Amino acid sequence: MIESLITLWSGLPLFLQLGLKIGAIILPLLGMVAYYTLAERKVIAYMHVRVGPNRVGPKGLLQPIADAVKLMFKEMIIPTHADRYLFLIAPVLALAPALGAWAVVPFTDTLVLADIDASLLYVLALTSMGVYGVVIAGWASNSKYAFLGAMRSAAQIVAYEIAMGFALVGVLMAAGSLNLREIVVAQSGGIHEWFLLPLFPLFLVYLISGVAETNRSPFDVAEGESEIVAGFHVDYSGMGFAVFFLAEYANMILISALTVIMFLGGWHAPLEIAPFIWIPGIFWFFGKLAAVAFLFLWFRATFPRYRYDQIMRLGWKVFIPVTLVWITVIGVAKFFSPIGHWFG
Amino acid sequence: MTFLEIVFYVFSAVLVGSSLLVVTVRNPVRAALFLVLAFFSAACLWLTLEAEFLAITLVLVYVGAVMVLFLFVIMMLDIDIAQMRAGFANYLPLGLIVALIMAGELILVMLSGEFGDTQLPRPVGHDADYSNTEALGKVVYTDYVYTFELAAVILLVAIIAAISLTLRRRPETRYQAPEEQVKVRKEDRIRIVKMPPRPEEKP
Amino acid sequence: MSRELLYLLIPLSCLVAALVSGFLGSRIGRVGAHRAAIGGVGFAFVLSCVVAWDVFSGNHFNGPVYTWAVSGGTRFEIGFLIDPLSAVMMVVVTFVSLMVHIYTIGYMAEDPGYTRFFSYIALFTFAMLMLVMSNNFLQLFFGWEGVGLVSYLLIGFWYERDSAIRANLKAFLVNRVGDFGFILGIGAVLALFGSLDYQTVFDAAPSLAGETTQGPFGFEWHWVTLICLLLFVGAMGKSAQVPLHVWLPDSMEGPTPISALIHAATMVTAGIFLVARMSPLFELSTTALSVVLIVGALTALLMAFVALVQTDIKRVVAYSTLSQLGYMTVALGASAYSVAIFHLATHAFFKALLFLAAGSVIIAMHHEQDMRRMGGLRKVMPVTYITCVIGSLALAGIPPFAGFFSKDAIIEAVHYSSTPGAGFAYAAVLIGVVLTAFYSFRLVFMAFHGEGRMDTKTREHLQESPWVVTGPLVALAVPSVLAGLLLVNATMDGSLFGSSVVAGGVPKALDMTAGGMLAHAPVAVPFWLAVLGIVGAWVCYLWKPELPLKAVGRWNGIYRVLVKKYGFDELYQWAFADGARGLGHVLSEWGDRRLIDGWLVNGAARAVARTANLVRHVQSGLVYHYAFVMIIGLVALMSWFLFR
Amino acid sequence: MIPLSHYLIVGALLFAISVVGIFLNRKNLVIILMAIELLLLAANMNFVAFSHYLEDLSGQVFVFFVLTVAAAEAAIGLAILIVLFRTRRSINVQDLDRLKG
Repeated sequence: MIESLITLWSGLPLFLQLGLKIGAIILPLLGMVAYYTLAERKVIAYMHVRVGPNRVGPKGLLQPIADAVKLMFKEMIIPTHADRYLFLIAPVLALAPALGAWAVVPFTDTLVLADIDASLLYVLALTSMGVYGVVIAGWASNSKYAFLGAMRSAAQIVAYEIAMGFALVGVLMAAGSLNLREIVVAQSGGIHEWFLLPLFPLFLVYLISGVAETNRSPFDVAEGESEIVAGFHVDYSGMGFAVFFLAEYANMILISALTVIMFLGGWHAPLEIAPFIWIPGIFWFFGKLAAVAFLFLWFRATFPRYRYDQIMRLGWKVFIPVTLVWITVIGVAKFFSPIGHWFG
Repeated sequence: MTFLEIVFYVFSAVLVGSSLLVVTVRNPVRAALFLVLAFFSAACLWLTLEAEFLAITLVLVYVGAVMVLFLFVIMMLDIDIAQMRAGFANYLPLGLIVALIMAGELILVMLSGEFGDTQLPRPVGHDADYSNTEALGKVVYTDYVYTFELAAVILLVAIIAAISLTLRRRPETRYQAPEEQVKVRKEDRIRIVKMPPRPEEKP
Repeated sequence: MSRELLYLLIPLSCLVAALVSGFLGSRIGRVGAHRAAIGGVGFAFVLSCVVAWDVFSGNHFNGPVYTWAVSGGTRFEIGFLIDPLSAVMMVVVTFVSLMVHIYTIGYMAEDPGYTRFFSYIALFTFAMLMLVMSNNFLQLFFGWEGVGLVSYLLIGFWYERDSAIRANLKAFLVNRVGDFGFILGIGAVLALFGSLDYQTVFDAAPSLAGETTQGPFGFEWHWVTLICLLLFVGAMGKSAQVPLHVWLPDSMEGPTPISALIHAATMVTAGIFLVARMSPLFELSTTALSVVLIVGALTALLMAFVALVQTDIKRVVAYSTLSQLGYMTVALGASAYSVAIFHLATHAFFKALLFLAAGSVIIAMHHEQDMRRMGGLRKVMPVTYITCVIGSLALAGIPPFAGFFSKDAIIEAVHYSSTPGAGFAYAAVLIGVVLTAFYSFRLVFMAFHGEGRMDTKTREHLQESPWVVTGPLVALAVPSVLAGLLLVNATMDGSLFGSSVVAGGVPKALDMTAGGMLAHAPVAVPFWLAVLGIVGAWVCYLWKPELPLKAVGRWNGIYRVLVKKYGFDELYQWAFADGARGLGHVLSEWGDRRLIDGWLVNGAARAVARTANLVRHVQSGLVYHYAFVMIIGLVALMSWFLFR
Repeated sequence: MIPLSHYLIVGALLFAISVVGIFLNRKNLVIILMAIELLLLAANMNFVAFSHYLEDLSGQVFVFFVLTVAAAEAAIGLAILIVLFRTRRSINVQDLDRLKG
């Protein structure tokens, strides 16, 4: 049975193999996004001491499906003086990098679509492209609210991308590799070997920057309802809006996954002892992912929104210096071998 | 036609086409976006040349940073597109002639036979465990270390230059100074004057 | 005491005296200054006598005492050559200098520049000693320029006077002409011999006598002739030979003591000394000797004529000095170097005497120098009168005074000389004898005899000069009488100067002794010529005083020529001063203002402005124009690279 | 297989296109800057291609530095552009003739 499946697989043409692999990653991912939205509503509701969606399906479990269907069937309005093509392409540009980055994410030691050499750089490159969707959407809408939102969002993303990149530089210095899989391998051996501890400042910076990158609360001035209605996608409706929505949540999950890989030991069990190592690595991976993803929701429910200048100050004047200092610390620590092993 | 050739020709076509559009479209925002596309295609072409690090860096630096900056500037500035396009056709003949001569000469050189498959055969690709990043890093940090430092200095200078150029102090803007507010004492704000209940009457 | 130290002390004591009286003059006062100067120079005189005695005992010296620099293998040294020639010069210089110092106390008593004057003359003595004691050309040149400098300073001593400033400038400029030739000569010596040391040069000279060089105007020049002529140009400047004599009469603007010291006894004889010193070189060149002879003869004759018509008492003496320097030069040209030095020595004594006597007269006359306002002074100034007559007799060549021997020896030497031009020179010196006697006694008769022609106020104040003035007069009168008698035998038989000068040329004439000459004198032509001159002067100025005026009336043209001194000054004024000014004007107007300023400087600026005016349209200021040009240039470069 | 000359021709075309771009958009400073970026990309293209075919990493190092310099240039260029716009309310190159001598 298994042999015949393997034979069948290897008999397929290359592009079909690739397509199937991509599908195998994308489709569950989209499912995750869908139910992440439901989880958000539920979690926040419980924090607000409410129930949340509970009408569609048992316990409201079909709510995301209903939302999707509704959005698909709604008319997509294109404003009169909008730049038509850009208006249409913007949501795609927002979603594509969020999905594309998954190509190099190692779920386990072997389960990775493309185990490429510079996968960390690849991730950085793709996440940096997320800003195009926002900017183009805001500009193409030909609306002041959308444009202002896009500008805010773009500036914010560019600012936090730098801090994020520096945090990742610290990680790659500690791991001695640009390959995500090797970064995880460098953290094997238990929770004390995870980069969480030696790179704790970078972990904080990365996590917070991740929140800011995805324009999530409390850094969601780009779509601040009370200020500029809904930011860059104020003129989007129907599928356009749905794709932006997808992109945002896919990005959140991606950031969570990357946090797990960079700082939380990936698929490794927290302790390399009996009960923990019985559980397969992929469960550990997704468990940690879920925990980090929960943080995003928790933040949203807890913190008040930052003012825009505070956001920029935090990014430029706090995070970037912190990361720079810690990169120096890592360099010095790696140079002096007695504590160097801890840094990978 | 191998997969590699398909990739090459497709991305080359996209590259040339998008760069043509960069210089001809009316709207500067679109031009910038086509430039992004051009960079992206170029990065893909570089991947076929086993320059993964540079390809990704190109995307990271240009697509992720420089072009965002361009877009920002274009969008923020209130540019009169119509005025910018005036005289577009006037220089077209001269530009075309110059470009054709240049391209013709260059291609003449390229096709002269010096760079064909027989003279300079494509090298056999490296194994899977070859790391372009590592190899490049070794060269950059050994043979070209001073040049590398120089590049770092250039970037630093560019940062300082860009900041100092665009830094604008607005004297009319009012700021809060919380630390000053906190430091305020009672004596600074009010003065208690002791005085008799009535002014003394003049004799 | 080693000899070097002894020699070194002689000039250095003068230098120290000069520095002390010059720099400390205001501190030590007038008396201190003249004591310092006289002490220094007197010490030098005593030491010079010791050295002279030592030298004539047979101890010559030649060697360096200090190496100043070595450049390209050539050594530049301070060195001394002490032989009879330099010993004689040293004694003469220091003796006359000492006398002048003493005399100055009286002469300059009321002058505000008293200490400065002593400093100058002590410095002069130092420079002159360096000149005569030198054993190489460089030190010679140092001393040469040193005396020139001090001469300049002293002629312009009364710098408030316009005429003094002009005179010292003239002296300096004319000397510059001579020095130019002199330094070229030194350069030629260095080029030919590779050394500046006398002995080296003299030793090498005979073997290099045949060397020739491509001189100016395409002529082949003998090196030695060239060197001698160039050096002689320097000597002409210093010793005031025609045509570079013009500075000396004017230098009478200086105080009388320096006229005695510098312009009679010492500095002007530097040229004579130079030629005598260089006699081994001059002997190798008949051409040079001939030039020397003719120049000397011309000077002796022409200047004697001018002396006839001068009315200024000092100028008469000055022109007689020029004439006598001509005699010395004639002797040099006739190869009778020792005779020239002999005359130099005797002349130094009696000419200094005459100058100082003239100075004494001038003091008495309250600085009135015109002889036409004098007369009858012999009654009030007996000492001055007697010494002046002695000096004049010596100058006129009346036996047995000093001048007789030396001048007679010169005349004899010329008579027997075989140098080309000797015949003319012989005639010139014979005529000169008459003239010398005439103008000498013209001075004596006009100043001391006859009726006083001065105004009454001056007449009432006439008195003999103080002892500091008359003392030197007496002291100088003694050698003026005796020097010839004492030295003539040694000079004539060659024992005086020995090998320090070449004794060639006139062997026969030099077989004379003092007795022989005295015995021969009454039957010789020169003696009677001198007597004729004296009698002529007596006739013209005492017996029939109206005669000169008649002569002037009859030969007015000649008189005017003489009064104008043959027009040398006017010629130089016209040719050099006005010529240079005119040339300068032309150059400044056409060369500088039109060509350089107008055409090159402003023209260049104008050209740039015009070109820029055209070209600046290329600079549109539009960046894309520049970019286009760059791109088109790139295309052109590529095309050239591809299709060449 | 793809010969080196094909890569080079792509580079040459890019170069020529960017030159045309400078000519055509002579008024718009932003587009000119973009054309210059394209120009540098063309050069980088050749560097990378030669580096691969000659198996010498120096070419890629060069590209690395060119990228650095180009990024710096873009940053400063845009900064100047912004200052320019702030003071003159225009980025029309034809208005920028202060360089005129």
